[in-house]
Amino acid sequence: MIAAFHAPDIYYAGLSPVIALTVAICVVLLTAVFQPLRRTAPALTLIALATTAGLLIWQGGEEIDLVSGALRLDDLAIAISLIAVLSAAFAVLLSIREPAVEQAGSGEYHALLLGSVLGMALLAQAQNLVSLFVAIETLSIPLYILCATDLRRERSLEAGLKYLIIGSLGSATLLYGLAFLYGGSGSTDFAGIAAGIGQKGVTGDPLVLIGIALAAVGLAFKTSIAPFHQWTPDVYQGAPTPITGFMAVATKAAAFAVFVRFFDVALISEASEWQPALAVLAAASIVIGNVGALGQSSLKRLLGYSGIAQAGYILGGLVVASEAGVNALVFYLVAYAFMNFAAFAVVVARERETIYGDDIRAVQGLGAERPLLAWPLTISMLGLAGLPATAGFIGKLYLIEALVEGDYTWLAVFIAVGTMISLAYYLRVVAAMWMRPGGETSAAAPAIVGASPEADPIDPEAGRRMYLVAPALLAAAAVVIFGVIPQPLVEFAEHAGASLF
Amino acid sequence: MTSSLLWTPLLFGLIGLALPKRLTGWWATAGTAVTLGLAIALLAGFDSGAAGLQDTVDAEWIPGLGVDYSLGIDGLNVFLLLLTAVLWMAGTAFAAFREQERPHLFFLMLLLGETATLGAFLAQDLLLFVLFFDLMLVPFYFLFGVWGSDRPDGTTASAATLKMIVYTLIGSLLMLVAAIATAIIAADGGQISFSIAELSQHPIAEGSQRWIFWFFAAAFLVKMPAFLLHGWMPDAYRAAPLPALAIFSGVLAKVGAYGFLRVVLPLFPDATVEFQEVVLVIALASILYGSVMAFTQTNVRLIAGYSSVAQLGFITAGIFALSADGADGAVLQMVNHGLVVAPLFVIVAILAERSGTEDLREMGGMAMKAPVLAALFLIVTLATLAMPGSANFIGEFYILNGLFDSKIVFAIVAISGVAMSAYYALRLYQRTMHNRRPDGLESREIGLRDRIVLVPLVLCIVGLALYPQLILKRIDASVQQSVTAATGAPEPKSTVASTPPSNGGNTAISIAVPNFAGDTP
Amino acid sequence: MSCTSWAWLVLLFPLLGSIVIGLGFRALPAKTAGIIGTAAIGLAFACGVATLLCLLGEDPEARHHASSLWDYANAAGLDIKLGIFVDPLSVFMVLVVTGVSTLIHLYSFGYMQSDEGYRRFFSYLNFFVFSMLLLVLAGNFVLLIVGWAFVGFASYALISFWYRRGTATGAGMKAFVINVVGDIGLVLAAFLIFRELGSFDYETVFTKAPQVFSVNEWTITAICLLLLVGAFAKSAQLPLHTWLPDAMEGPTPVSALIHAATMVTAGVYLIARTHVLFDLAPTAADIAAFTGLATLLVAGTIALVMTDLKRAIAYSTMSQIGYMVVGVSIGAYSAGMFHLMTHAFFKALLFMVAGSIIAAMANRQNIDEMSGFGKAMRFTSAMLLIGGLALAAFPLTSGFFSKDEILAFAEARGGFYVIFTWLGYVGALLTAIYTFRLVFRILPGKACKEAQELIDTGHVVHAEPENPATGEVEDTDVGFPGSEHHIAEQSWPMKVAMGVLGFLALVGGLVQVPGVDDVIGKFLEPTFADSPLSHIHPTVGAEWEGLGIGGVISIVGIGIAYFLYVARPETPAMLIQRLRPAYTLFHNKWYFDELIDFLIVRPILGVGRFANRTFERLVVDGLVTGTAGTVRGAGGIVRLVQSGFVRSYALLLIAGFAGLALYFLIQSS
Amino acid sequence: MAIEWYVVLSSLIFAVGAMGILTRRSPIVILLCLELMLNAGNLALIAFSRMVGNQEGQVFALVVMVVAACEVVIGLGIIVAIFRRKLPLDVDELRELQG
Repeated sequence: MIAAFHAPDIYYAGLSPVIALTVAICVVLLTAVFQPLRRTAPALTLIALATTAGLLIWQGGEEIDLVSGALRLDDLAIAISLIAVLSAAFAVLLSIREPAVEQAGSGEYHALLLGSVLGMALLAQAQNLVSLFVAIETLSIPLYILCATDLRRERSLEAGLKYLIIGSLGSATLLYGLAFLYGGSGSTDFAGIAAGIGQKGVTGDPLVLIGIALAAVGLAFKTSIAPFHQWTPDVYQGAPTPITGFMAVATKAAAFAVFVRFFDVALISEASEWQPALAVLAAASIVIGNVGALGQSSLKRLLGYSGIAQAGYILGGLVVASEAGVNALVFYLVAYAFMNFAAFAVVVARERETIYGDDIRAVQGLGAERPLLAWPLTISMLGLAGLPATAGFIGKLYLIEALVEGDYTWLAVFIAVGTMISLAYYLRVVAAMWMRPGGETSAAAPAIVGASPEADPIDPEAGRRMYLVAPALLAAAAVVIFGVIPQPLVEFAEHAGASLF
Repeated sequence: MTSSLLWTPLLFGLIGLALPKRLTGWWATAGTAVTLGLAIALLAGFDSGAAGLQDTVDAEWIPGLGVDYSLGIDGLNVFLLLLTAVLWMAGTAFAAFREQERPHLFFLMLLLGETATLGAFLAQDLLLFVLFFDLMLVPFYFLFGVWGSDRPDGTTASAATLKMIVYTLIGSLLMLVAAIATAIIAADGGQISFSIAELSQHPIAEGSQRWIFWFFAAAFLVKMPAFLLHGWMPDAYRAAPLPALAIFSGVLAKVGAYGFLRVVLPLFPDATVEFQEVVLVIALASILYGSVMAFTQTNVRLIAGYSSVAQLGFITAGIFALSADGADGAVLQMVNHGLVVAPLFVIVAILAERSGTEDLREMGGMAMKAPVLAALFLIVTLATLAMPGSANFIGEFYILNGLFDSKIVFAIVAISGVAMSAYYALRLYQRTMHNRRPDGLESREIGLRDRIVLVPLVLCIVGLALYPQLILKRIDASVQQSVTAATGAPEPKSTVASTPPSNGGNTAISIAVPNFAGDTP
Repeated sequence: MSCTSWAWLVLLFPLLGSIVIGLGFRALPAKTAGIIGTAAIGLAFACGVATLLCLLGEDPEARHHASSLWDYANAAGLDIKLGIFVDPLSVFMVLVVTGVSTLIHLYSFGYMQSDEGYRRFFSYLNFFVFSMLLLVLAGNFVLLIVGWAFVGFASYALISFWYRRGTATGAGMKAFVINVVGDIGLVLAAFLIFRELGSFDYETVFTKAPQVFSVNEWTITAICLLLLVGAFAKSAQLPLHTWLPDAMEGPTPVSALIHAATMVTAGVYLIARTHVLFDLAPTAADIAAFTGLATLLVAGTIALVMTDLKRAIAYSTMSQIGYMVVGVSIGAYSAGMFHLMTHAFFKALLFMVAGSIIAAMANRQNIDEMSGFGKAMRFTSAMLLIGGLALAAFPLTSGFFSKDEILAFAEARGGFYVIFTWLGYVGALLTAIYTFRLVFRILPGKACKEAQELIDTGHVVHAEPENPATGEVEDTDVGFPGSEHHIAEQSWPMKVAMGVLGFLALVGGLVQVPGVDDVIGKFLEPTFADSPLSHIHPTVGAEWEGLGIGGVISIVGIGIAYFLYVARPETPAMLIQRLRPAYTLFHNKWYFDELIDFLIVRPILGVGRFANRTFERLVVDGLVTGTAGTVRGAGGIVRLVQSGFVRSYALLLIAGFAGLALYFLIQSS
Repeated sequence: MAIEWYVVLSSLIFAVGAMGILTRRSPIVILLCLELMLNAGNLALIAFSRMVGNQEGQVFALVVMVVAACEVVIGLGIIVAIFRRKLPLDVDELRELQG
């Protein structure tokens, strides 16, 4: 018997960003095949990202379930996706002339990048355990490869392998947790889980409890929350710098999106159970991230530890399980994104310009030598340190306000104390730029120091290349502008937060 | 008007970036001059009898967070604004007369600092206050770190500056948390507002006041700096470039004391009364310790630095006498001390230029060919030691009188600091200007460029010495309001009115145990 | 013009003089500065006389006026005006101060002529006179404190006038700091007065005090004792006197003006001014009187053994002020003020003489090196003799009448106050001996090298000046009188000034001869009329009896001095041998310097050194480095755990999971 | 058979995988252990799917298989790259990044 066949009802408008990204992956990958088109990959990627961003903005204000409820398109998802898309665009710019791109092949490299963005876009929308897991893997697997793309450098490979092992361990843990939650609630759907748990009550249900713990570990891992943070500094340092920048911002944003959606939607009824635990994790991250960053001489590593601490701050927004908390979280993620963009752009420039790689010596004397690079990095550092007139300050203010309102004043104090410690290393970078004489740079140095065979060729003009300076300046300007006129960003965050509650 | 006062320096600073190097200094000086003009205009239009805010600006800034862009002027800050404008102009001019490395950045930072400081004084929104309070540090971090000097013993300017920043931010970040907590507790679930005026209408519960009080106090006491929290001071002062240090010591330290009057007393009255004596003990310790240290130091900057610790101790003691005269004296003394310490540092700079050292033991006899410098220095010295006849004396007199009325024992201990100040201030003068001149030390009169900076400041000191009422008259109403917020009703000033002549004996008894009689809640 | 307007003018001229000379120090020729300075004080004196005349033209009851220019500091209930108070006492002081000052300015005009710092000197000197006048004319306690501190500063500036001399700057510092201690006493007294009476104004305070306080009440005693701290510091009474001998480092006219005639008597003035309060606190007054007595004896003994000319006179000053303090403290107000006046005459004269002689000695001050000046400097010698006689209270000189009036009053008051009379006579004996010790060492005998040269050539010695205390060569650039010296014989302004003072020292006492006239007593009467002690008057007979005893003692003292220093010059050395402990005690000035050093200076410096070297490093820095070290240590641990072993990362991850799971399980069960 | 046994078995497999990761130094063996852990998850999913009576768990398990395959492929790819760089195939030797 032939039943009436109904074509699946697909809401193409809502899926359009995801579709655009998917198509773009195919197209960009194809350029790798056709020799003459090789050089177009970055441009195509940028176009694809721009299109996606356009589509996302077009969908702004939508609140709709997609693919039978597997995905949810709302302002939170759109906001996070936009961050991911933006960071990918930054990564593309920073990747221009990056040795890793040449090694991996431009088409492949960019396709992988887009693949990761696709995973993030999906993750931001995921409201089903299956889609959550698939999205996380879609996000991670390309990153494993991207980390290892600088094949000539042992560190890149090491980073890739470490990330893969620990990442897979994290995924496995997450999966096992999701399985338990499914078992405990009988549903893979977030709403279903909430309903399922809500019926029984969680008390004494080890299945759900262990499930929550496992899932929390998996997500905390992705967001570099201590004590699941240890991959972060190593991978950040080993990966090609544009990828590090991308990971630092986009992965964190996407993972936090699903973290929030999972805990504030699926597990909201158990908030009083997980709140203290997550608060402790946040505090631990703040402490470990900040003290770990002290005395680091690799800028990327330093930013990695700083990212752990910042993740701790951001987690505070989740801990309070309130709308204000989510607002603060989104706001901080955006601010954090801009601050990191500026920093990584400068690190990339100096990496190519000097023999010091990402060592802090690379930025010594930058203030006198390259003010256009020094300013973005300075603003970024001051912003990360939460000094006023930067978006970082407003972000902290937002978080602290949410925390105090949610009766987590002690965590707010932790943020304050952590910020104090963080000054020691952020300002060390600033001091290196402005208060130290310039190190030996490109021209004279290599002969003396003796470049290792792994070292990349030095481009003495890298610090003047517009594709590096402009992103840095733009990001820094955004940090300052949102520090002085934060209201637009506040509203942006409020929209995102409103979609959950 | 108020807003333009706030933003003029920064505006000039930004425009200055586009100018050629040799012009930036003068452009910046012009900016500070315009700011000073605006400040004077504000003072001219100031209604001296009124206690409330004048020339207010009120606009929403981040409505989502309840933060407003709200500025205002009253007796508490009007002269501090003027002091800021005056000292900044002097410091900027002093710097403009000299060759600076990277002048663009230098003067931008200097002017950013002025805007931030003015902002801290003007802000009537608690969060805006905290924001500007923290922002002040940023330019001074650069000024001290980039243009500072490393010490031969290996302490680099950047390390010293870092210490300063971390130290001072310890307080201010906690203050941020405390400020937010105050507003949220006060809102009690309603719309959050950070307006200081509104918050002071409904003080929060006493239990919360306690910890919030200390968070604020920590910020302010570090900034001053007070005893035990001054660890950043010696290194930072030795590293700092002198024009910036003159401003820093002259103005920024006062923001802390100002914060007590503006924020702590009105917002946390119960805690203020409860911890009055604890803060007084800190203030006294600052006075004594600062004086003793200034006694034995040989580095000229540190003598000035430790003397500031002692002076700020006096100011704190005046505020926490919790009486109108004490607080009047404290505000007057803030202005006085600013006016005194800034030229002191300028003079130290001039002396160091001539002698090539900042060690007192290697100086001497410089008055010889520089009678004008000697005379100016002498006036500054006398004002520093609060010689009767100077406005500083009136300031200390008011402070101590207030303290004497409320806490007599504290007053008597505090006053010993006056004697010590006479010694260390005069010692500084004598060891540099008088006695024999060591070989190779230059005695040279100050040039026109230094006179242009110094003479107006000294004239301010002299002018105030003749007529301190200029300030007292205008601050009194606002200060009383702030103090009354903490203590409740204004206290009767004279016991005579209430004591019949025949009851002399009773007065004696009340004096015999005065300190404890005043403590009953 | 009203009396107060004249009084304002009295203040104005010295201030103007000081400012004009101070600002015009480069433009003005040296002599002009001297003329301006002297003229300013002369004008002030003239205005003072005008004030006096104005006051005399009024009813005695109405001879007090207050006047103010503007609100100096008026807020929070403290009402401090820039005001003056004119009454017989202040006018009396104004006249003494301006009169003596004019003469000393005149003297300085000649004496300081070859000093490089001539203009600076006159600017300071005028400023001092202004401050002193402010002190005596002040209409409230705050302004009194201002004047009080100003004279302290002027004193400092003039002591360390030759600022390249380490001894001079050190002495200046000492004087200033001790005076600040005195200021603090006054400030505390002012606080207490304000707290009890609600005002700083003299008129209000003096009217209200008797209503509010009962006699010898705790508060009023405290107020008076605090006032005494100020008075003693300024008037060099025990134990706050150590600065005065050192203050002789300043130029000699300064010693004459500030450290003999005017400033050091401010304490006496203060007690007289606040006599209303002291009358209410007899205990405090008695303490003051006994301190004065102790001072006059101690200083007298030290003056016996001092070999430095100026220091010997300085100790004599201390001793004489002791008399005045005794006087005003026991209620002999007008007698005390009278002695203040005559002392100003003869002590200023003595210092001028000393200046002249020291100039002749090329700035050496050791009396052991001096002899035979009687022939070399006839005028100076005559003046020394006059001054010495007056100081020793030789019959009919000024000191004779004034000193003995105080002692007679003490006897008339009766009770234990008789002690003051008898011990006062002991002091008088000491005075006569030490005074004529100086006279007999300097004037007679074989002319010393310098004196001989003066006789032979008429030239004053030209030697490279050097500091007797340290032996280093003086730095004449900044104004040490170089090789050119000025003595009274060769400089008419000095001669005139000394002549006038000599005349006054000789006959000044005649204004107040018992039974004959009572000019000063009558004039000051309105001021002290309200004192309960104002009715005590020794009878004329008793006074003359006292004068008789005093005269005899004076002559005996001079005789002893003659015996010791002229007739049997070897006896002093023998006495020193015989009375070694006493001599050591006197020679070391009763060890007051050492005591203060031990009790105050060293502890503070010790604390300072401890704070600087130990506390700052261990506690204050330790707080920082400790915290920083802890944080850094934590950072080290974090980095240690970050070992690079991927398997240990996995372990931590799993351990973290275990912990989290355990927490959830425990939490919810 | 009671569902508990499946869960116990799956957690044993999970634990074995985890122990393997902690104790073995060859990246290939570690990949195998990761595979074990994922399959423990799969087992649990299928068991739970049976327990709760819907198919979502089974679908999930299918998806996980795909993902696991991807991961292994990537892992092997990196291992090959490491091998080609003549680096030791021992995770404990990969300690360039630390501190």
